[in-house]
Amino acid sequence: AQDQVLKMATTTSTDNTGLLDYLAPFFKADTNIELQWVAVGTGKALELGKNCDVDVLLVHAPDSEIEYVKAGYGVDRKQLMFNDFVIIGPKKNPAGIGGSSVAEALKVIESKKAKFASRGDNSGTHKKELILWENSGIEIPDKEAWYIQTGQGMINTINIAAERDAYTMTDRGTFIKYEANWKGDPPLDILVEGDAMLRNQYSVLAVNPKRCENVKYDLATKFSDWMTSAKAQKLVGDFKLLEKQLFIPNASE
Amino acid sequence: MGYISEGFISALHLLSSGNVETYSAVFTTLKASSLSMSGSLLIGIPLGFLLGYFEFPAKRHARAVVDTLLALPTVVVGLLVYAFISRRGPLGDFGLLFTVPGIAVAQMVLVIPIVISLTATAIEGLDRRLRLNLLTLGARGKQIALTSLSEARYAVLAAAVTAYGRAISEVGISMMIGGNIKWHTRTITTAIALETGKGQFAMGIALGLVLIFLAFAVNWALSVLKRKTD
Amino acid sequence: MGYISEGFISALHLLSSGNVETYSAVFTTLKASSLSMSGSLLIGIPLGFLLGYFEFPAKRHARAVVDTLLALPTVVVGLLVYAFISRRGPLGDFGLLFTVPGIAVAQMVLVIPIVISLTATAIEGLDRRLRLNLLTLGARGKQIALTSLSEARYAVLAAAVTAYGRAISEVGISMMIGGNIKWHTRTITTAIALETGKGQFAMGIALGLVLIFLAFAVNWALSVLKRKTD
Amino acid sequence: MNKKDCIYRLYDIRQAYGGRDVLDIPEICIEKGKSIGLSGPNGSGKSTMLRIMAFLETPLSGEVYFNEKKVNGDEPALRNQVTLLLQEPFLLKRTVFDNVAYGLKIRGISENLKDRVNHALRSVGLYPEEFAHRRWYELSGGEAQRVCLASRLVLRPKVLMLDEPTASVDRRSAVMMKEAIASIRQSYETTLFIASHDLIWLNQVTDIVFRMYEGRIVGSGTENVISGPWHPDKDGLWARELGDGQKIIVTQPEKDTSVAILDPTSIIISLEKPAEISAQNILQGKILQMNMSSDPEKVELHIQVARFSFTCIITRFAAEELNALPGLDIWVIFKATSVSWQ
Amino acid sequence: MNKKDCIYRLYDIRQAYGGRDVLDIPEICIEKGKSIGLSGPNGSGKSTMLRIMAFLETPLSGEVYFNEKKVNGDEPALRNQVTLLLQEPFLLKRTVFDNVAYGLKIRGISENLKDRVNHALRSVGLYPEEFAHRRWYELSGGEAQRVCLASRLVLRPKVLMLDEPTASVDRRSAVMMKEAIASIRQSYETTLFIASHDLIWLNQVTDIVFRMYEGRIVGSGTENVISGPWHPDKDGLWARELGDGQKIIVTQPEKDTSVAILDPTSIIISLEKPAEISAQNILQGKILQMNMSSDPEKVELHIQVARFSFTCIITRFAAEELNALPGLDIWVIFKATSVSWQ
Ligand SMILES: Nc1ncnc2c1ncn2[C@@H]1O[C@H](COP(=O)(O)OP(=O)(O)OP(=O)(O)O)[C@@H](O)[C@H]1O
Ligand SMILES: Nc1ncnc2c1ncn2[C@@H]1O[C@H](COP(=O)(O)OP(=O)(O)OP(=O)(O)O)[C@@H](O)[C@H]1O
Ligand SMILES: [Mg+2]
Ligand SMILES: [Mg+2]
Repeated sequence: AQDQVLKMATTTSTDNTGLLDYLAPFFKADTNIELQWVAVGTGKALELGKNCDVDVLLVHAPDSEIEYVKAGYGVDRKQLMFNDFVIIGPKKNPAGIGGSSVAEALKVIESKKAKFASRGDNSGTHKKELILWENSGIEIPDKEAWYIQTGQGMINTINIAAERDAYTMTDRGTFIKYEANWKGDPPLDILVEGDAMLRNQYSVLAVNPKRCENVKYDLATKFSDWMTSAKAQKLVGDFKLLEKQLFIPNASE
Repeated sequence: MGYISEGFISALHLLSSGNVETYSAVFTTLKASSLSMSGSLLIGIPLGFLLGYFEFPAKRHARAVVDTLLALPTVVVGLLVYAFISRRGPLGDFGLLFTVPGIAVAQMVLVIPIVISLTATAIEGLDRRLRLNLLTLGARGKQIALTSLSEARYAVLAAAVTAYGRAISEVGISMMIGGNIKWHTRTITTAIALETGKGQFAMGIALGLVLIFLAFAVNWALSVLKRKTD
Repeated sequence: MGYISEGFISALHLLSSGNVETYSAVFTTLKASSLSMSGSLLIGIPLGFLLGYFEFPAKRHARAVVDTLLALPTVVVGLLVYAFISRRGPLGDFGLLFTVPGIAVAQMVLVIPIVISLTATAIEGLDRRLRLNLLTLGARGKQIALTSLSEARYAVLAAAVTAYGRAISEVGISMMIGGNIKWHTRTITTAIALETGKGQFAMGIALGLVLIFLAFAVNWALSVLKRKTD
Repeated sequence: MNKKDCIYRLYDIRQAYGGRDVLDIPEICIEKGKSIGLSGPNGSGKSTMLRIMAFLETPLSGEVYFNEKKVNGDEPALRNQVTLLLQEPFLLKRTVFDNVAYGLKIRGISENLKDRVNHALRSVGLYPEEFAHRRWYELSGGEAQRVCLASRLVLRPKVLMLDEPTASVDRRSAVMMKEAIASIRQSYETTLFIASHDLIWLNQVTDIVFRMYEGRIVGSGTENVISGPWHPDKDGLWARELGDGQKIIVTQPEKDTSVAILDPTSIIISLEKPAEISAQNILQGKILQMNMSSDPEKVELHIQVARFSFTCIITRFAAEELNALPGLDIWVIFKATSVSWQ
Repeated sequence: MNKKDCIYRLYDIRQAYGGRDVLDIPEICIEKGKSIGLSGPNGSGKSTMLRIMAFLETPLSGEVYFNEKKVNGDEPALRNQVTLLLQEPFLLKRTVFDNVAYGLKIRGISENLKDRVNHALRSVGLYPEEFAHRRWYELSGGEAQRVCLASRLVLRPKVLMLDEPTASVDRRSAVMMKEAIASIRQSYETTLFIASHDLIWLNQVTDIVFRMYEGRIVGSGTENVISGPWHPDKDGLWARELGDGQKIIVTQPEKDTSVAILDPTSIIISLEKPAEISAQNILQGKILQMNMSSDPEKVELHIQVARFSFTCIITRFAAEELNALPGLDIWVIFKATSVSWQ
């Protein structure tokens, strides 16, 4: 029989870390379905789903996802795994932040007008950052000179932070890659980690087959079933980038 | 600086070791650019001839419009074409999204204005005596067009080379319409964007060198051809 | 399809309401492209003249190299220039990274090959009699160059227009070198990329229209100028 | 004019460039198979007239009939029967052979292509073995001109128009061109139009030569054309200064810029200045050149008077009587009334 | 040759294009202020020689001395003193005025610019009021040619070279050009080189005319140039067929392609076919044209024999005796030994 093809839109982090390259062959072996994915920002991934151009979504912006399902664009949202965000900054740490409280760190940054690089691209990471400012009781410093809105992907934003001696927030996976690019001696270090607010939840959604007649809902279901299966969850837990675990499976939560 | 030299070494390695991912991207790039170039030249050269050869009242304005289209950013072309070929767009049924022919169609939108504008300039630059001579020798319609283009062959070739450079090096369209799907629609440029996005600058440079190598092969072949028709 | 009409309306709105973010991006775009175009024409036209006018043994190869550079992807140019002007690069002390002049420098790398290649083609397309006539009238060096360029003025203008289209529409360089920093180095194209990445396709189209509008204004002005020199 | 067998009839043709009138032909009929010459000073409209008759240019007003059919939108088809050798030679960027073969190829003629091309080259004095493979720029000025002519001759057109075909062509080639033209006329009944400043050559290849002046046909043959400005002289006559103190006296013109036509046969030549004579014009000049005339019983003299060159035709007998020879100082005599006005 | 006051001295100049030899000048000296004509068939190397002397082209071998200094890398500076009107007219894409002013402007001459340009235009018969503002394409062929000439005259160069200046120029303008050339010679002691097929005009504006043939200077003045192929005839003499059964008989040439030179004064004209005469060549021909000769006591006849045109110079007295007139059938007589070889 001919290979069946499932089209997925996903965020760049799952692709950039190599997780999907690692999972796809197992999925194929188990179900005979070929997974093809488009790695874009979460916002764009959701838009592609809206236009029925993909069958399934793998994204990490829980609030938007819930709204998306409510609006009838997506169905069967299931959570899969999470990793965490960290706040990084120059080795010299000019503002002197540290520890595990995000709110404290952000307040110090704001009061000292220390440079902070924001992705400013409506990505899952950016949305998370905005929530962190809000939860820390700080207005989004849109027009402040020290608040650098890059409108770019994570790696580029980290690079800009490094060039500008700025702090920034990143997912751990990207930071591990960044560290590796610098052969373990990057100009930026992790300064804040471990806060419960820093959890980064990934979920899978099928595109609503009632809106989009062409989508392969059956394949999408097979994919989300497989991803939440014990086998796949173990694979996710075993996935390592540069010897470090990146994602913690939590489909059962 | 380090990653430039690193990139050089990686590029040699990628090509010599027959890296399958690289070769897949090379073939996708070649497929998309050959398709889009054939289409663009077939459509753009005749239109460019018409724009350059004939005098008509709105000529100046037509020219300004075509020249403006040279400034179409690839992302915008990507978006526009996406709006048409997305499932919910008017041409959704052809299933062009995330395919190589889809990339080619969108690249044609990008590249046809270049071919038209530079072909028109080439034709306008021809000796004024050519037109009268062709007419009085009895040439008509297509014959005039073909002979004029052959008289302006170097400038038309330059139009094609410029268009080719634009098509092969663009990334926005391949990204948006192709989707950068590994083994299927990943071109060299989207692969570069991916590697750069990952912070793998040396790999980005390496792939860039592969692309340049490809372009050089094409241009060198053309320059040999050009000498033959001299 | 909806995006397109929505984008149209947004574009009008952005321009008429004096949206500050849009105008900031427009000015950054104009600043970067004016800088890079002046530089590119100043460097590219003389080099293009030399390449087109003189016969030398390696001419064919020089030409193939320049034509190959037309296929430089913007990301690769961005990476290369980044390697030089990053703080750890050899030119790091000038502090060009994430500045508009930095964007302009990198755009020049992208655009100079276009200017050289098309100017050379323009010069090669000139009447063979021109060269001898200028020599026998006593013209030398710069005078020959200036008169030849003025004889080929339309084709040289076409080179400039093509280069301008490329510079104003590129995104990879502005992204990489400019950093797309809001209020500072965000150009229209990086803003489009950002909006598109967010899934705000209508906004992307709207900004694209703003860019096209800008390009049209420039080309229309040129076409008026062209008629004057006719 | 005779209406039958006119291959061309022009009515009221006018042309203007940038607001300047450059052509004005009220009515003319050209018979099939004739060979027509056009002469006249630079800018008198010869090339313009040829371009219009070759359907390369549409006149501002007026009608062109070709083979008794009004030309109206069917120029492209007619251009297959009419070909014009333009004044400025121009070759396609290909070999000499391909240049000459071009017209045949676009007509779809492939039979005997090589023979026809070689024959055409030979007829303009170029050996095919030596020239056929040359590229367009590997030719001297006169050689290029002759390749252009060959590319027209090879077409065996119904109407062949040549604009200055002998400019920069050597004397022997001019003789060959004359023969080639005669041969194509004889074989294919080609109608010919030839514009040239080489009047002697032109007379040899044409049946009649139209003299053009400021866009008009002011006469035919070897008439002397005397342009103004005219100004009133004594006795109600008008005069035109010749610059050396001498002047031409004529009857009253319409305008002071009118053009006077003087028949070459109405001029009398004398070795002495005649004492008592009624003719108003007695001008001193020198014989520059003597040529054969179309009438074998006559000869044609070119006489320089001041900067002006008069053509006059006298009988062989008169020439012998005068012992006319180039360099001879003589007197040119004609009546004020012998000019006609254009 | 005299070494003093040579503005040009050429030694052993050779040029070849694509392997074909096109010029071969062993040694020549041109005196300052002379006016030199070049004539010869198409492709004989006239334009090539002019281009080399105008420093536009470097010969394959040989040396050019200009003002007794060897030309070697200083061509750009010398080009300010030497200007060549190229054979094919070409104008810059600007107005007539700007075209004529161009050379002055690049020399930095702005004084009296307008007067000088207008004067140059007038000297070639173009009224500045009518033509100065016209654009390059708003001209007839002859007008464009004359604008090109004006753009050279205006420079008042030390050396003025003109390649076919009268091609497609009307008769009256040719007379004006003659005067303009005379005036520039007189005022600025300009040395002139003029290539032309219009031999009569050329004789009037030059001191000496070099005849060129296949890249060589084969003679000067009005010599008849008879090219081969020669083949052996009876009595150890050689012959060249003329195509109509007649042939030219000469003494043995070096090669069968050698070129014979026949002095026009060594030809005898007769009305009857002479019965007993030692001369080997007795050819039947017809007088085509009679012209003034540079010697006022002589006249120049152009006689057609088969396709060949002989120039012969006879005294006025002889011409009167013969009653020579254009159209007259005569016999051309010369000895086999009167040719010299090139
Ligand atoms: N494109 C043009 N625009 C404006 N005026 C023109 C154009 N072409 C020709 N003329 C003018 O039209 C008139 C007629 O030109 P035409 O070429 O017919 O003359 P001609 O008799 O062929 O002259 P020549 O002997 O110099 O070839 C001239 O006064 C010329 O200046
Ligand atoms: N660029 C070239 N390449 C090859 N051969 C050439 C080139 N230019 C001229 N020739 C050849 O060189 C020879 C001399 O040409 P040149 O132009 O000097 O002749 P010319 O005496 O000026 O002839 P014309 O009377 O036709 O102007 C000719 O045989 C011609 O075919
Ligand atoms: Mg003309
Ligand atoms: Mg020549």
